[in-house]
Amino acid sequence: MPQPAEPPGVNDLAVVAATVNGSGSQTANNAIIRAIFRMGIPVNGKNLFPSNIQGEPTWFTIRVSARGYSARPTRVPILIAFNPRTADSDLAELPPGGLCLYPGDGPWRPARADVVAVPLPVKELAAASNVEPRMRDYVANMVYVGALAALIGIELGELRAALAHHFQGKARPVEQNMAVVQAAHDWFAAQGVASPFRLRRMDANAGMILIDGNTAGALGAIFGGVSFLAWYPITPATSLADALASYLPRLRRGPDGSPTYAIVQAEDEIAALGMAVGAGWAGARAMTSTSGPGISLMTEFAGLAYFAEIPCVIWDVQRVGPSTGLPTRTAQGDLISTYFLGHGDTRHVVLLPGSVGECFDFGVSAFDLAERLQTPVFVLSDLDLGMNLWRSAPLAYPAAPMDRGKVLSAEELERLGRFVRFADPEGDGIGARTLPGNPHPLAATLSRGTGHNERNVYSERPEDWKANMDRLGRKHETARRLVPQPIIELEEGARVGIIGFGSSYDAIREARDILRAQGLPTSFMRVRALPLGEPARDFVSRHRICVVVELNQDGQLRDLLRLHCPEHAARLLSVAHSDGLPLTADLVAGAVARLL
Amino acid sequence: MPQPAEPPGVNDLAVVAATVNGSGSQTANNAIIRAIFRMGIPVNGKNLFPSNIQGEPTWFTIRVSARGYSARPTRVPILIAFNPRTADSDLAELPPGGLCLYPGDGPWRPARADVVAVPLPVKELAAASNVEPRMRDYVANMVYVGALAALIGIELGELRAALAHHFQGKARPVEQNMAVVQAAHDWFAAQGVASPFRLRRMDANAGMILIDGNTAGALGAIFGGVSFLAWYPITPATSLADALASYLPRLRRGPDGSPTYAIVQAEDEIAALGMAVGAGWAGARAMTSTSGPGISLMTEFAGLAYFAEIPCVIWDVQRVGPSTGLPTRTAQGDLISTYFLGHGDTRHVVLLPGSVGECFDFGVSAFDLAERLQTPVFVLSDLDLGMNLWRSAPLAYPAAPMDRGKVLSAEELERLGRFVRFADPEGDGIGARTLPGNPHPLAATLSRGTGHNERNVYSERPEDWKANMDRLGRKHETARRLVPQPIIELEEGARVGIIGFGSSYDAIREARDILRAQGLPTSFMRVRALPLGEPARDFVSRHRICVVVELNQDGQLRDLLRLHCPEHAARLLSVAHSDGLPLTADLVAGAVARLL
Amino acid sequence: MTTTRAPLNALGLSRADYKGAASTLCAGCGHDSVASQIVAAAFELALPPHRVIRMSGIGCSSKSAAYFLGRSHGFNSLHGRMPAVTTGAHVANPTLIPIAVSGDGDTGSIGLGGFKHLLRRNVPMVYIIENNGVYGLTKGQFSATADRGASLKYAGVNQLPPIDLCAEALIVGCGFVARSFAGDARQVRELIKAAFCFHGTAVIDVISPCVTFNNHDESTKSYSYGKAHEEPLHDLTFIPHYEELAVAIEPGEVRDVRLHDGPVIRLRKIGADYDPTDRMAALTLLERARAANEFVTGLLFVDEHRPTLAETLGLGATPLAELPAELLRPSPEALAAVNREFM
Amino acid sequence: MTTTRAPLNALGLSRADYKGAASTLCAGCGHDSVASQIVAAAFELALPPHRVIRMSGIGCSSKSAAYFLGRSHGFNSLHGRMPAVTTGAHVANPTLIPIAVSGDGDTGSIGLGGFKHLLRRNVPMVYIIENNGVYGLTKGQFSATADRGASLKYAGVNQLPPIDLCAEALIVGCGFVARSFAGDARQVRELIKAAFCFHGTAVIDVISPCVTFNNHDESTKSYSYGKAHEEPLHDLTFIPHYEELAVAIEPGEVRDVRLHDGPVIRLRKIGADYDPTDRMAALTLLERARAANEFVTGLLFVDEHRPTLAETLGLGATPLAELPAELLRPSPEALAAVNREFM
Ligand SMILES: Cc1ncc(C[n+]2csc(CCOP(=O)(O)OP(=O)(O)O)c2C)c(N)n1
Ligand SMILES: Cc1ncc(C[n+]2csc(CCOP(=O)(O)OP(=O)(O)O)c2C)c(N)n1
Ligand code: SF4
Ligand code: SF4
Ligand SMILES: [Mg+2]
Ligand SMILES: [Mg+2]
Repeated sequence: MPQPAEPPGVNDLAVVAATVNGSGSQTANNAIIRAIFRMGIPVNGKNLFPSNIQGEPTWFTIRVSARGYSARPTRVPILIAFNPRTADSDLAELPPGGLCLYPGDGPWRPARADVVAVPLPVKELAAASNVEPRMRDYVANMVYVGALAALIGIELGELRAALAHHFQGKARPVEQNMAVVQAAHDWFAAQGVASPFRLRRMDANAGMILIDGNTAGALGAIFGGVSFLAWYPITPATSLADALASYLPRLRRGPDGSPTYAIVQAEDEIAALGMAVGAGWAGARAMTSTSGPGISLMTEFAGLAYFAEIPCVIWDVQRVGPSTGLPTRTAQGDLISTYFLGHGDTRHVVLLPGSVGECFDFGVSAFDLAERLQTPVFVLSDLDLGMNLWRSAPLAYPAAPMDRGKVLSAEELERLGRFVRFADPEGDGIGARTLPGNPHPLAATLSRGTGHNERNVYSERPEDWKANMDRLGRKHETARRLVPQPIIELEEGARVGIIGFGSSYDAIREARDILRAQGLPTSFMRVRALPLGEPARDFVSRHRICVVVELNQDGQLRDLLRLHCPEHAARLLSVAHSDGLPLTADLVAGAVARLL
Repeated sequence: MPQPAEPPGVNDLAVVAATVNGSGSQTANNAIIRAIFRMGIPVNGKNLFPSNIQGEPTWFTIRVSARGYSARPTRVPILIAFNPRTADSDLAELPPGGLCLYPGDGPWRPARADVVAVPLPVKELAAASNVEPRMRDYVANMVYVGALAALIGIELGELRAALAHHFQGKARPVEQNMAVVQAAHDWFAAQGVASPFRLRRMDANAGMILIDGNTAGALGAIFGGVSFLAWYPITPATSLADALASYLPRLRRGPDGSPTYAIVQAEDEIAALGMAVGAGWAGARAMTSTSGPGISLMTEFAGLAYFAEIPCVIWDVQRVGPSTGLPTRTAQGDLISTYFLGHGDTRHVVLLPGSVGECFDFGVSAFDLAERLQTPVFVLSDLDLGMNLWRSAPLAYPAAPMDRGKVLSAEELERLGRFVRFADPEGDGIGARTLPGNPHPLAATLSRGTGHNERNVYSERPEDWKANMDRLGRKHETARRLVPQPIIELEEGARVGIIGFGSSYDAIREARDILRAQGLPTSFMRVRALPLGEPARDFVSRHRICVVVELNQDGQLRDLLRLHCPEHAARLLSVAHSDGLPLTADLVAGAVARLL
Repeated sequence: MTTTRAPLNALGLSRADYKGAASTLCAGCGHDSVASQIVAAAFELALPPHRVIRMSGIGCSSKSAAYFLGRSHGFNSLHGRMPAVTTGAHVANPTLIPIAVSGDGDTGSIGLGGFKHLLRRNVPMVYIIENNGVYGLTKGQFSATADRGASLKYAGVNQLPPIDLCAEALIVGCGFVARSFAGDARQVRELIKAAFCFHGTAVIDVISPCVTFNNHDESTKSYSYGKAHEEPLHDLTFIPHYEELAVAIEPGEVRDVRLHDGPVIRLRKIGADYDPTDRMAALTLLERARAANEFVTGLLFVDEHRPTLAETLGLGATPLAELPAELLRPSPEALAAVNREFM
Repeated sequence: MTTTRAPLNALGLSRADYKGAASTLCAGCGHDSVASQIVAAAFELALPPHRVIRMSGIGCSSKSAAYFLGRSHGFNSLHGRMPAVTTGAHVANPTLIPIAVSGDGDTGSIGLGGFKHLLRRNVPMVYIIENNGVYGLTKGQFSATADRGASLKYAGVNQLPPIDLCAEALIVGCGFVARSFAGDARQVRELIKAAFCFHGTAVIDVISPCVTFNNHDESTKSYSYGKAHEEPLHDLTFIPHYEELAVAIEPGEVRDVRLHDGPVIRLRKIGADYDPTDRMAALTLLERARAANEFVTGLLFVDEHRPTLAETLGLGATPLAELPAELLRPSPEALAAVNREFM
């Protein structure tokens, strides 16, 4: 896909739309992205929005990159200054030679000589839509869509298709919006503004899709057989539950038309995980989705599920913490707290999707792992991955059949003649379970968070406790082998390895290209799950220095890697940065270079 | 104090009283311990009790050691077999040549030829008490007190004094119980049972006290100025709150007789910490006490208090986890989860008392640290330290005046003319706060768990977030210097260092004596707080190998040390063992020796 | 499987088949009496043990889930969180019949929010609160149902008014609310039988004395108080529907409450007539009893019109937990169609 | 400090001195109306700003704590946990006057248990629930007070019955329970003034429309519904006690409720007479209104006899938070005496 033969500016540009939230600009921005996508050009959007419903500033950054870079761009040469409150500072961010489109009939005027600023007659153009006056504000955003289309060359046909996609084919709103787009496009084209930034149709997106991680994760859960979702609303995880609520009715009906799933909005996150634990215990594929504060509240139940060995899946779409923090900004700060979630000695299985495709894949496999390992499985996504639109190969149908783990039916019990819930005949630390409702007289057992022996009978005997914990330790070793292994890209001659996880993949990829261009080849490992395994140790051992790049304050993956391979602890360095924004390639490249 | 000149068996013995819980044996056992203590001989008791109110087995181990060892003994040569249900297995534990006292009028008979078993006519002797029949079961325990007194030579005068202590001087119960003790003593003396184990009066306890860690911690809080306790019952932390409830009324009345404190039993642990946070915010010295499950529930509030920078003190008297685990057994398993308690990037200040004396000291200083650092301070004790009786130097009156931290009065504000809540003029990461009620017009601020700037105003600006987190990082560095530093015992020629924390100190001390006797000198560091500081790094760097000994499954302090000094990570080895019982010296010495 | 000659129920099971592990509660604990009535009720109703699930939180009361229905699955979960776990289990498999034991601390303190939301969702189950006004397992602190002015050895004097869990259940719309007394074995048993057949959450607040920490005569949660003061609203008999006609009644003396699958709760008048289908009457009764320090027991309220949670969710006949893989994973074509939407 | 010529109150402060930061809520949000009535009430009562503390959880409603009383300390705490934080603050310093804003999600869902226990303890404070039947800040999910059958854009149709937070408050013994409507500014303001002077927890459940997510005409939490259906129980006026005699009244037309420090709540009859000191009457009224789909506002219940938490705890005149070190640390002799007990 890399085609760097294009002249600079062609299919390599970025636009920021500064608007007021709640004004409907999201429709405009998504239409732009999808239209560019349909032109076959790699594109990505990142929405920077406030923890607020209406009236506060929001910035939507669109990055077009022939090479497929999707990290947050450092330089954004095109500004759509549609929020007078932030326009001055937005303008100040514009590099010299940049372009600024703004409402000429609004209160704000740009005051910079080194940029090209074009006032748009917004009200006049918006009137082209013929919508009722109270809707005018919404369609006003289409003015910048049309102007931008003219400026950089977005095909109007694709814009129409994108709007049709957005309005799910409803003709009227498509026409109304397109009328404004067309008017603005024509008006702008007539102004003769020269632009160094142009789009040119490519073929990079054949067969590709454009999707956000939360929708992909929800679809993964659906194809992974989720049958129960208990959840409590919280940004940025809400859209995952919303996607489940919207796709499940279409995709998951039984032969009699009844749903093969249930969704319960719980009264809080404690209850949400409690319900998932109850349902997982009873044999459903149960999940919950939340973000940091919810994870904190789930601590006690996470420990119970770990210790009583109940399968369930917990999505944590991370935002910035500690505490309520920045609810609408992205971070990778829950890694350590989730891995060790619970008092006493707990260590969880944590999946770390690095792309929307993996949100789907891990959405599926989380259930297999949870039921195979009889344990809660956490999936740590983040706001950037979860709520923004990303290009991806199509979601891939699960290759393997569902793994429902070791469950004994009444017939099997009859054959075995005995049931020892926590026996470990296979040495993998996993005993077979029975489900409630199993009619065999041997099947019943009382699950518990209290100390128990192999037969799950209450026990305070020191030997029983130790044996059980040792077995849980073996199970953790099994998990180490079963979870998705890291993706490793070894580079010829690289003495430096970069390690990352999750959504920062793209910033790292681009940073590695920058470093390579500077004569510093680097290898790369993307960690995809905890517990860490041998490949991670091996990767670290192969490099003189490994730099762990992550979007948090304290270098949490770096710490976990140090614990994992203490013999190499000293050569694990950290680039940890968290300020609410996704990492940029420049920041990563600069920080890595400075460390060396 | 070490006086190993005594012949073996003299002032060096151990007794286990196997009884049924709820039968009143605790009175008998404490009387034995206190009487021996009053004879000037080092003694310690450990109660191994079930999570149950009445009828289940309980074992009380009394260790007498002229050298002052108080770790759980490996060999216990004297068995009081007062629980027929466990008597067979209890007897099996008795080393050859051991002594067994049992109710001769009960259902159980010992079946071992290599021990001396003495049947006691319990009912007959208990009748000596003249108590009403329904109380007979309670005083029956005094039969073994008297018999043991005769067997090993506990002075009856001191037993009487111990009972007077227990019954707070009430004459009648003292007489009734002593009548049984005397009768049993005389009866036993007449049997002519030879015993290799004898007590001989010493002078090791002059000025010493015998106290449990929870009482000491409560007294520490009282002398530390606690003014608000919000708590929720949970074993083994309940007796800490009970001690506060019993001593506060005596020790803390204002001039008008009104209490200078308040205690609220909350509806759960979330509310308990929430109340403490509210009170700490309003200017009280606020605390809560709990154990593992409560710590899990407190996760979200811990993060809020950390991030909103509210002082409060949280005692975690650790029991065995994960989950409900073994509620009445001891462990040191909450170290990592407490240090990182909360989603996002949180790291807390954690104090680790290693003796009852330190429970008192840290009970005091936790408040000073919390108010100085404006942060929640955790104190991690455990069931062994908290609920058992330990010898100690008398509780030492705080040397320093209270440190109320940086609080601006109205007058100071007036002088300053401005108030920036989170400014950091001194570079220690700590801004000055104002308390609600401060009448100065500049004083008001809205505390929050959301992102904020220096002035504590809501902010989503990336720079504000980063600056705030960086300042919290500086505060953590300040904490590193302010918390109690490790106690280090360097041994001539030692290439091996042992590291531990909390209640396992005594097992390690004894283990080091064993290892020394085997020709293996070791140095020792007892960590007393997190975050770890330079002395810890220095200690590790001085030794070829450091073995971290701890009462948990996963080696949590070892992990934190590895993170603290990654350059030495590989030489930090682990002896981690958790089965509900306190560590023994033999286990520690053996495990350390095997590692080398 | 069973070899005793004890009487067998319709399933051919003996009472022993409904027993659990030996109790480790204090001798005389009210919770043990309740447990034996659970055993009796399940035996008499001939409940298939494998369909019943026994659920609990943490406390002496919650421990007792181990002491009945040993052939039933169960979950001894977290303090105050049994409602959430049971909700999940019900949704996963609505054919299961949950019976839960909880304590006044478990339900009234830490679990109060979860309790109310469970009732709001109407998860069909028997919810027994073994109410002793005290935290038994942690050795004698006040719970939220402790009497005002009560005193306990360590905890001192309780200054706060008690929460009435029956009133709490009524106000949030619970359709089966009863109060009983562990010392009144027959009433407890009949109520449990009725509760098992109720179509929704059935709450029974059983005053269940803690003999170790709160059984002194002044406590309204003691045996002596209960024995002296219990005022049953009615004499209550549960009649499985097929026997219905066999019972001759004198008119005016009884009220029959018909449950939706046929069984009948027969309420024989004792003092004043009481209509258990009037929610305000139930609240008024509780308020009057509170003011007059009366200990009223019986079926306070019954109303079966609300749908259960599974019904609200429109679940099909096959429990979610038993769906085969084919129904859990849509086809490759379905995924292809979804993918197309994102192109 | 203030330089405007606006009218000043008894403390010499202007209305502006009681304002907060500029609101970032949606234009027209009911919560902003409530905030301005809080400002008005505090100004008119001449509350010293530094004695007031503004408390909240998380939600649009809770955010609004920033938008009033900018000269008062405050704590915007955790979702559903404001009651605990306020309880602690009250005990630490009972001279502080807490005013709290919460949401129906904050109080009725995640915070329900804490809400009830706060009321049981009777922490003196103004507790305003800005009830819009929806989660505003997370963009439109149902809360526990949503109407049954209500539908929302993403959340679909709500099948569960609403929790009535006034009934919940009444049943647990709250001594001041009112319902109001953000569109009825005067009633909101007078109720807030009365609540500020009430000796205990004063709960005001204000129907406060969410214009963005739940303001369609069918919603009982919309402006249009409220305007069309509000039925005030009475016309309510708060009278600070010194003015009392100046107000001439016609007998039979008003009821005066005297609060313990002297002020009076004057209730002028509108329709039927209503006695707000009868708890069962209040419950009955709510039950009737619920059944008849009526939207009754006003002071439902008032009863000042319960002690506040600080009184229950017997706290002295000096707040714990203001005790000097000498009173916080006993003497060396006291420690010596304690040590001797353990020898
Ligand atoms: C989160 C948590 N907090 C506290 C405890 C300790 N705890 C165990 S049982 C119990 C109270 C039990 O009281 P109740 O529910 O009334 O049951 P009872 O023992 O009286 O039957 C408490 C507080 C716990 N297990 N978990
Ligand atoms: C523990 C936790 N869970 C979830 C959230 C997300 N959250 C923020 S506000 C809110 C609900 C707000 O609804 P309500 O209390 O009714 O207030 P409103 O916005 O409607 O005024 C939720 C669920 C959170 N902040 N913390
Ligand atoms: S302590 Fe009380 S509640 Fe617990 S088992 Fe004993 S009598 Fe029952
Ligand atoms: S979303 Fe609703 S509740 Fe929130 S500010 Fe807007 S109108 Fe108010
Ligand atoms: Mg109880
Ligand atoms: Mg709301």
